Amino acid sequence: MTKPASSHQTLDQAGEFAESVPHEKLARSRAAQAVLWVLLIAAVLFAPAVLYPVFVMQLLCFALFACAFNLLIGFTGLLSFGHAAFFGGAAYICGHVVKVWGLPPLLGILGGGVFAAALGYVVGSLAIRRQGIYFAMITLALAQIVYFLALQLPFTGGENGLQGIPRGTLFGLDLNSPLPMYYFVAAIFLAGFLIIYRTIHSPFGQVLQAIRENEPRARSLGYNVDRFKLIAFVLSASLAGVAGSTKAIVFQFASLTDAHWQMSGEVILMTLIGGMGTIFGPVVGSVVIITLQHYLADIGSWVQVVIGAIFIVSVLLFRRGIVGELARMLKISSV
Amino acid sequence: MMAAPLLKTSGLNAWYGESHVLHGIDIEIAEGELITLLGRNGAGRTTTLRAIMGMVSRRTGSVTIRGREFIDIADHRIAPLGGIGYCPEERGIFASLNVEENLMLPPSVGKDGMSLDEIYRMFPNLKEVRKRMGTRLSGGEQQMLAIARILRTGAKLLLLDEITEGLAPVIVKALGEAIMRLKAQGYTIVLVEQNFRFAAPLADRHYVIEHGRVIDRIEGGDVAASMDRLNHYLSV
Amino acid sequence: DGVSNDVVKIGVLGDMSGVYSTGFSGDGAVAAVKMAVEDFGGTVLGKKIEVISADHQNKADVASATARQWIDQDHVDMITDLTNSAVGLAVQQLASEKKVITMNTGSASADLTGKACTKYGIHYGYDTNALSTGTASAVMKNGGDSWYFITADYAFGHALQKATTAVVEKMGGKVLGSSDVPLASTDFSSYLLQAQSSGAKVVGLANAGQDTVNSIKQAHEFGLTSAGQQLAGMLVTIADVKALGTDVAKGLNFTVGWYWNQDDASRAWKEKYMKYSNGAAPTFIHAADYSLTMAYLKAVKAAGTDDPDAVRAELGKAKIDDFFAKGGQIRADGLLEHDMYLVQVQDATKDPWDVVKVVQTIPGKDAYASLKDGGCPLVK
Amino acid sequence: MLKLLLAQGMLGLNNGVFYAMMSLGLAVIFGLLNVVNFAHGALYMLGAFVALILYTYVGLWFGLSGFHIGFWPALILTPIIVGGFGMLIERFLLRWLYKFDPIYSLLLTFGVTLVLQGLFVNIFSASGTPYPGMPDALKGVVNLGFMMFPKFRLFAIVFSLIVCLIVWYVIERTKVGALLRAGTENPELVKAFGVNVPLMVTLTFGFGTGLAGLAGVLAAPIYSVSPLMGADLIIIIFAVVVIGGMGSIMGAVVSGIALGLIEGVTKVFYAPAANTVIFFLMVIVLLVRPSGLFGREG
Amino acid sequence: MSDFILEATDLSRSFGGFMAVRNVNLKIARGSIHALIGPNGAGKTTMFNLLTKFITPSSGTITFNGRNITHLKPEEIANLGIVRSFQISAVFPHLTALENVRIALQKRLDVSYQFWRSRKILSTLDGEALGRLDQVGLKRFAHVPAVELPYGRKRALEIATTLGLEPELMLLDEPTQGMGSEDVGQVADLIKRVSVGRTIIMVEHNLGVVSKLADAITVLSRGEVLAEGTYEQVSKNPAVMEAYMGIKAEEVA
Ligand SMILES: Nc1ncnc2c1ncn2[C@@H]1O[C@H](COP(=O)(O)OP(=O)(O)OP(=O)(O)O)[C@@H](O)[C@H]1O
Ligand SMILES: Nc1ncnc2c1ncn2[C@@H]1O[C@H](COP(=O)(O)OP(=O)(O)OP(=O)(O)O)[C@@H](O)[C@H]1O
Ligand SMILES: CC(C)C[C@H](N)C(=O)O
Ligand SMILES: [Mg+2]
Ligand SMILES: [Mg+2]
Repeated sequence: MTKPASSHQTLDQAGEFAESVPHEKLARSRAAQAVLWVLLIAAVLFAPAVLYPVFVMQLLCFALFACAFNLLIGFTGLLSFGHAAFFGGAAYICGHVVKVWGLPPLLGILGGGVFAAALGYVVGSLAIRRQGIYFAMITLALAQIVYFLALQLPFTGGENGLQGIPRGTLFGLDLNSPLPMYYFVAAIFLAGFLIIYRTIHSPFGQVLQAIRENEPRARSLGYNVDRFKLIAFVLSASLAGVAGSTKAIVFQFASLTDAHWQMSGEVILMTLIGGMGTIFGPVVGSVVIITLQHYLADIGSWVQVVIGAIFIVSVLLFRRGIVGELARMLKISSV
Repeated sequence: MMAAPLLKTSGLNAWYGESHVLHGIDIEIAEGELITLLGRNGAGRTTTLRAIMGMVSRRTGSVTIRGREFIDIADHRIAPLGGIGYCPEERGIFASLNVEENLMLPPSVGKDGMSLDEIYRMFPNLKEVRKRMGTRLSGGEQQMLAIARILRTGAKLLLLDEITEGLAPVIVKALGEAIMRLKAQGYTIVLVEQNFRFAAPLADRHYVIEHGRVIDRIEGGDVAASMDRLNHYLSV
Repeated sequence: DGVSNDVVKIGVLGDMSGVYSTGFSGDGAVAAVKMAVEDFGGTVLGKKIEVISADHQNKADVASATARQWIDQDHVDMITDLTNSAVGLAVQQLASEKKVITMNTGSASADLTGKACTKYGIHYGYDTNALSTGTASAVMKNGGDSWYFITADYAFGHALQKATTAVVEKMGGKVLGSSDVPLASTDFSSYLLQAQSSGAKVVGLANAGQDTVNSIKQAHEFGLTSAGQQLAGMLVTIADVKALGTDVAKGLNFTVGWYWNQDDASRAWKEKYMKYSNGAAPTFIHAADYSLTMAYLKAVKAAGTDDPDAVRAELGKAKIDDFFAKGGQIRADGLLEHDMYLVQVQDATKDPWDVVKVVQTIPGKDAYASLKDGGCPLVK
Repeated sequence: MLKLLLAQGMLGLNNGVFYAMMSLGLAVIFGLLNVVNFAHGALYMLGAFVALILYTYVGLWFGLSGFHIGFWPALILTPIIVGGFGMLIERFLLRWLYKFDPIYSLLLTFGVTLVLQGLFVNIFSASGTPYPGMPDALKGVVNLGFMMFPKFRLFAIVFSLIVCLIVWYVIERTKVGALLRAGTENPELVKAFGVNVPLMVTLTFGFGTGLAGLAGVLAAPIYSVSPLMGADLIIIIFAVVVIGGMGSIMGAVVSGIALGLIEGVTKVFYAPAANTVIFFLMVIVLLVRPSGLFGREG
Repeated sequence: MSDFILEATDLSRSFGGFMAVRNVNLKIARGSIHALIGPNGAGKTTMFNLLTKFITPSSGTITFNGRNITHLKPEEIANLGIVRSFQISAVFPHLTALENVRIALQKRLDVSYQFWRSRKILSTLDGEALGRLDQVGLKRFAHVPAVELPYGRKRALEIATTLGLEPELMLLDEPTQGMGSEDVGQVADLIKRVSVGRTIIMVEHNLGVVSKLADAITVLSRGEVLAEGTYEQVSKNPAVMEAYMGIKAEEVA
């Protein structure tokens, strides 16, 4: 055998799976995870007591978005550079369903998710024909088409966006008041997060990891690799859509920003900073980024510079992301 | 006793990242000689060649070529200054270049390298496929190309790593003949080989390497007498 | 009653760095508001007046999120500027839902006080109707009776095109076509060619700011005007004229809500303003920013509270007559009706900012749609 | 109608040569270094700003109010400056990522883009500034029969075509290209052959980014110079490069020009689609020929 | 059922203008170990790729157990019971040895698309997976990530994983390449052991291994079948001796 001249760390190796590690590490990881779960749920439940609820809702939407994205990049090894299409596209659909058809917000969010799933099916089917950097470029181009549709189609309101989406009511609760709205969003986030967690730790997730690690081998064992990738893609797209729809309800707004490629870049950033291929990383990443954007808003466009610089530093030095690096230091599993 | 060595390493240590692979390699070879490095998988033979070429993360000790110390020379200047041609274990044929581009790629490192004509005379197969992309070649053709490529540069000191690996017997035989001819022409050759049967008749001297150290040195003439020792080292 | 949170907070939400940041919004607008607060004395009803500002980057979603937080968290009492109609419409609706007064100067869409009017939304300075009335009829009178529009592709551009079309068609002219151009485009050449091949006599620019400057420049570059087509800028400011240079802009007619060289009061105000604005002369929007801040503070004072209902009532009562607005009146639909001016670019005089001359004053009631025609559902 | 078609065609060609020059730089960098340079659009913007700064600000900074470095010197200086900046990026940032998945270098250059755009928005504001240094010789229009065409744009078209040709020749027809390709594939071995690969890589990156800078100078007098001018362009350029076949020099040039033309002609028939047509074409190409029109299989 | 488990008829594949495999006819007897040998570039790996549909033939047909499989996809081929290994070792590096094997076993549970179920159900397979590992001498490495295994053991793991699918037909591409002689012997023994009850096709340069294992041999050269038969027959064939062993060949070939 010839050995490679240098060892290559690929995307696949950014994260690692619990059961591939020795047993004491496993026990420690279980404990750490339990702690994190408790922290997460507590934070979600009590955040609005100390923070501006709309801000926390925004956080939750982006956290869900990033987690959905992470399902692809972190656990399937596919870099989609077009996830804004699902996030933003679904926001429009949800807005339309709620504002024009007058249906309740829950149905709007569902509609957005279903739309994103369908869109994900189309985009995914086209994109999974290629790999790596090509996959990224194709998703980017397809998302651009969606963006231009959002710009051109009459129902989206073009540059004006879809304004004044009513928050409506949920089971009789008025969502215009902050707390019911907040817990509605929190429930959606937790449900989405659970789905992702479960997916990763399912038989399906196990095959995804195998594919990510050695695709030809998975194929030779009889796994229909494209189908697995496509399902993961659709799953990720629809959860991204749910996140976008929820955001549309929170801000009563669907706009081009949500569908623009920079949004696709932002979600990559959140995931990267938090830790690709870790369970809690994307949540941490989106908290970091959104908080920065929020509290640095006063320095205007310097925010972009700061965020760009963080991006550069994390690519260079912390490719595992915050959670990934922490897990490595504490010698626990991040999955 | 041999003439002043053309290439001599003493106390050569080498690392890949954190892992310390060579622990003091001493070998020497005089002009016009052919030596082999023998050893089991992972013994450090490839690494010895790579360390001479500066292709490791770190190296210490001494590498002299024609009396000049090379240990602190920047890696891309080793081949031209030392007049070395290196043929790597994995052949290193460039996929994006065709055969002729592959041939013409390495810059000259010495006077009177072979011309294309001479090379095609030596390896007629290459001429047939000269417009084919490098990695579309069969393994044997790739191996020939890898050797031909360094002959063109005028290098007179050749470091050849496992040139028979994965090749059909027919090609192994042909390569053996080619090496003989090169030696006859005065080239100095360091050969890393698993295939002892291939190497034995060619070599002036064998070095046996284990765990990054030279553990034995057998002159070409003594091979028959040392067969037991060798078998033990290589557990053939 | 009294002042909520012991402070009167004015939020300037504008385009601080984009295509509308010079001439409409940006630092110039913040300067005008701050100047008014200073001139007012810095306090009202014994409470401090505070001015905060933010950049909405011409994105309605950013604007609406900022406004939401200003209202929920920072307890802003009045939001102004709101340059860009998409922003204006979004924020006005949101703010009114949350009972906060908006005083819109920057955005032009007549819908703000038309079909999208709200209880606490005020539109101050100009609107798309006022812009088109003067300019379009002047151009029509010069024989420009067939039009092609180059339109900023969002609420403002469409509103302006619609208003202008109404004037043109009413006077017997024809509209041959239009191109919708995304906001902040830099290359207008292909749209200009489209306009050229339509054979229209007039190319109406239903855009503003940088977009207008670029389209006029490129029209010259491609020889549109030398080939006999006429340009009509539907929304031009003196900042744009400065950017173009008077030689390129020469002869252009357009409508403004105020011009600094129209009377002594205005000239004096301009001198003072230029100290706040690093030497840039005020456009009519900046003057409006000052005027509305004054009007708002006076209304707070008169009402003795910053309670939005009381202030809004006060604002509707008083006549607004200052250096900016002549015979101004805030109507029930929220529109400030006041006189507009048709101006024409002139050769440079000794003041480098004296780039136009006023050719006609258009009385407020002619310039704007009447309360009835405005279409505001709140007034029946 | 024909007139309009021709006229839009000319404008399309004008855009097309910009696409070509931009995607050429991107293709050089990708084809030879395997790096997808997301910052290419930002470097194009940087090129335009360098031209503007040379003209307007350099004099101011040194207190020489009438001092301008005009278009012609800028045409030489800017690619050097931008290329030099590119080399710094390569030398100090990208270099550490070659051993990882190429996605990381894409992400790194994405970060660089954010920083550059953010910086220029802060310093020069997001709205554009016109470039005042158009040389007199290139002012005015030429009558092409079917349209008046600004001289400068004509110059830009011809000049860019020449540059593309030269680059294509140098890379495809000389040993430089072969060395570079080999250097990407197996830098260690090429080094062992006696070639200073890191230097070569740095120079190549500098060259590719220099091309973006050059496109920027050429664009400055045509469009206004703005921090976001490269932001959407880069996405189009990606599509062009994918259509042409990633890394194919020939593909970049040909598809750049062709797509500019197609875009121009689309404007005649259904203007709103013009922005999207490239992406539709990209999807079609990928369905029919996944490796792009000129790309190598696999 | 026919005695031949797999038959390839007039199989060809060209790359550009170059015929890597030309009109090859191949019959593999059920239950045999069939070796494919030949000089480098003869088309052996290409044949493997064709038989497992990793590349599509330009022409020709392949039948498996009498069924035409020429147009199936690789994973469908695998699901029929034809499983291959690769020339370079193919494991899932960051899964443990046990998990590697389990990936193959998991297919049987038919839960692989169920993203809503917990992975815990897979532990029902652990017993069998351990058994498979034991079979190839890897039991004590069950919890070691594959990446940390030495080369020879990786090949063994690969075989264990392949066996997990209970393939009727196994294709091994140079299973001993790059191994030290001690490993070669082990792997050869292993292949012999697992060949019971199934058919194996292997590509191998190590003639020692071939002579020891192969019941039948097909020699390919320049994309065509040069000779067929047992080791004794083939190794005495003058054409083979010249083209493959280089005996009698005078010049560099
Ligand atoms: N890039 C590398 N990084 C880390 N360790 C390496 C690297 N390359 C080789 N090694 C280790 O260095 C030691 C010597 O390897 P070397 O390649 O020199 O062996 P060799 O004697 O040539 O054997 P082979 O027959 O496998 O070619 C081995 O233990 C090997 O695992
Ligand atoms: N994708 C491809 N494109 C072009 N030619 C190819 C391709 N794949 C293989 N070839 C060519 O087909 C021929 C057969 O290759 P193959 O890999 O099947 O040889 P092999 O018999 O397995 O050799 P080895 O013993 O060296 O592994 C070779 O000449 C090779 O260059
Ligand atoms: C600054 C302005 C020109 C903005 C424009 N009036 C609008 O309503 O959008
Ligand atoms: Mg070796
Ligand atoms: Mg092979």
